[in-house]
Amino acid sequence: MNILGLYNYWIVVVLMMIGFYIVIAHENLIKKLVGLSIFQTSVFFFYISMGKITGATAPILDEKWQLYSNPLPHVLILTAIVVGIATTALGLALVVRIQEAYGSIEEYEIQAQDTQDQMESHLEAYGFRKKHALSPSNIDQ
Amino acid sequence: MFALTALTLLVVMALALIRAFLGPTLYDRILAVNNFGTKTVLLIAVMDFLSGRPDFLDIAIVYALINFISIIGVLRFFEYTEKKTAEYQD
Amino acid sequence: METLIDIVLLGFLVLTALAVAKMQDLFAVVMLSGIYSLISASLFMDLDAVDVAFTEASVGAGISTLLMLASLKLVGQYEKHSRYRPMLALGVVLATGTLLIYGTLDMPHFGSAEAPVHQHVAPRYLNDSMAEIGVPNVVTSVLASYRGYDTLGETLVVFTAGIGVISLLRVSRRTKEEEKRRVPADMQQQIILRVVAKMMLPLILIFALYVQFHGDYGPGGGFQAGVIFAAGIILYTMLYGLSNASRVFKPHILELFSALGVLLYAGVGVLCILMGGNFLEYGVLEHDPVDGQHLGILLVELGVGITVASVMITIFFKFTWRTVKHKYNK
Amino acid sequence: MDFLLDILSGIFLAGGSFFCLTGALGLLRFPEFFSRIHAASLTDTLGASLILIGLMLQAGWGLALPKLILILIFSLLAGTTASHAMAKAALKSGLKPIDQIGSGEKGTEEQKK
Repeated sequence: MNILGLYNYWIVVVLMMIGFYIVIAHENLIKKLVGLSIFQTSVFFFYISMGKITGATAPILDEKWQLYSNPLPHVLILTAIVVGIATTALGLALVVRIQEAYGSIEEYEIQAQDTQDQMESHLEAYGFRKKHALSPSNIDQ
Repeated sequence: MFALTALTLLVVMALALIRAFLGPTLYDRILAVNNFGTKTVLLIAVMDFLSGRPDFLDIAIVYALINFISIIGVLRFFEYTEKKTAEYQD
Repeated sequence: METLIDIVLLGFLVLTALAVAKMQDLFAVVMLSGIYSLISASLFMDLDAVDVAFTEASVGAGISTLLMLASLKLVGQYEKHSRYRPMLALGVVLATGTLLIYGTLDMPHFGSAEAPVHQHVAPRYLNDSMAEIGVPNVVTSVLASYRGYDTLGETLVVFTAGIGVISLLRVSRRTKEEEKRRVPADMQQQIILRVVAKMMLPLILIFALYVQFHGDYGPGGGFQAGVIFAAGIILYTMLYGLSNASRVFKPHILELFSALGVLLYAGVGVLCILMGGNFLEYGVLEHDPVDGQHLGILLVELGVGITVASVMITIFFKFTWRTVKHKYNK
Repeated sequence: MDFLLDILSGIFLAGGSFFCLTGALGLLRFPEFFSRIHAASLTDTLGASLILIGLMLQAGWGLALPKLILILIFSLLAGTTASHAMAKAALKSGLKPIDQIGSGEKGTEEQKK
């Protein structure tokens, strides 16, 4: 019992790591955002778990109850959730724009296009004007 | 009594969750999500009574609403990716 | 029983997260993330955080899922078969996870009343807020009064995110007018759905107002009410088309209102200064400080509600405009 | 009187749990979408109503009672409508119910496309 008392935090850490894995291992930007929100939710659980007292009730005062859970984490997380959706919306808007600009939301494809653009501009700076020499079909081969 | 109901609901939620994982079509998943959502509403309501503070039923109402809205959202955004819109104009 | 529900729900969460990591169909991923939010909201409920459960249910399961679905329509449904090397990522994740679990070993046990967190500010909130603020919901009194600055900041963040989305997904006015005439109402063949939704819409909006003004006594408040109101309007938009919805909620008026909410919040603060108190010290608003606190909280929450509702509706409108545009460009 | 109410609400709760469970079993075990939606949504409506009525009997004359009634109305309206909409959308998108017993394989083959 001594060490099992921490089980809640451990599962929260597992959740956080799953979210972390999705963010770093997957290439798709939408998937990354979902992973980010899993990560975010696990942080919320961590805070709320800390505020919980066994046998207590929700911090809405009532004569019948004496012991209440800690209201401070609730306040912090409540606002964090709303800010979280605001940032997610911003992230989604960015993803939509990236899709329109690059035609893809896979990270490696975006990076490949960026490198290509960079190389072209470098070549141009050194006096090469042959843009078509580095068309995508040539790169793939 | 409430505890037993809550347990049954947890089992039901587990079954719906398995269906949501298995699929196979997207509509099966939507159905599972809907079923899961309604069971969550009931679980919240039962949990309120279990903890002896039935004044928090507002949350169950919000669940019922949001579940409905998100199911409609899935139907709306999924249906129209698959089909030409012209078919549906009356 | 509480512990059992807690463990089972956490198990559900882990399974859902693993399924999210594995699936390639992004529609399924988004739907599972909706389930994830539902489970996590039940878990918040189980951990006594009713206000948080309220917010997570309306925000995470509702608006967030809808926005993701709308953007999926723009970016495509399937994740391409990725060619990453998962072993490196797995190694990093395992190392970090082990370190974090090692870190938790020093923490006080879950649910213990002697934990340091419960010793410092919380007892004061719980013991004195009834006398100082006169609001039974301690979360509301901390949110709107004790930590009013913080909440003002959060409202500003929501407002800023709204501006960000507006500027990222801007549609020029001329094409908007052009498309207005051509957009057919969505889901026209779902007649039963449309009729039932029409019946439910007033109930949803009234319920949002109830949540807004009952937030002092039960779970609820400006954030939740704003999101529920927005969800009601989004329901209408999905079933009756954007043209109809934006005839009621004109985009420029929505933008005005999202600023108005922040202005109301900050204006109450300035009013407090003018009446001889500090910024956001509501006690000076009325003769009796407790009444003043009550009035201040009511106004501030109203400001939050207005901003959140109009920002959420605006964001959804912007995404839907993009999908409409996308459809016609194809 | 209280004893009687307890017994009554116990019966309602047990009945509701039973229907929810059978519905979920059907959801999991049936071969394709339309039989699943049939199993899930019908029992869902009945099970949810029974559980909510069981809770109402325990609620007493407080604010909880009208809220439970509101939940009941919502779940009756929303559950049935959502099921109808799902089935209709599935049918329109080309998912076909199995027309005969025994041709179950055909139905599942079609779904996988």
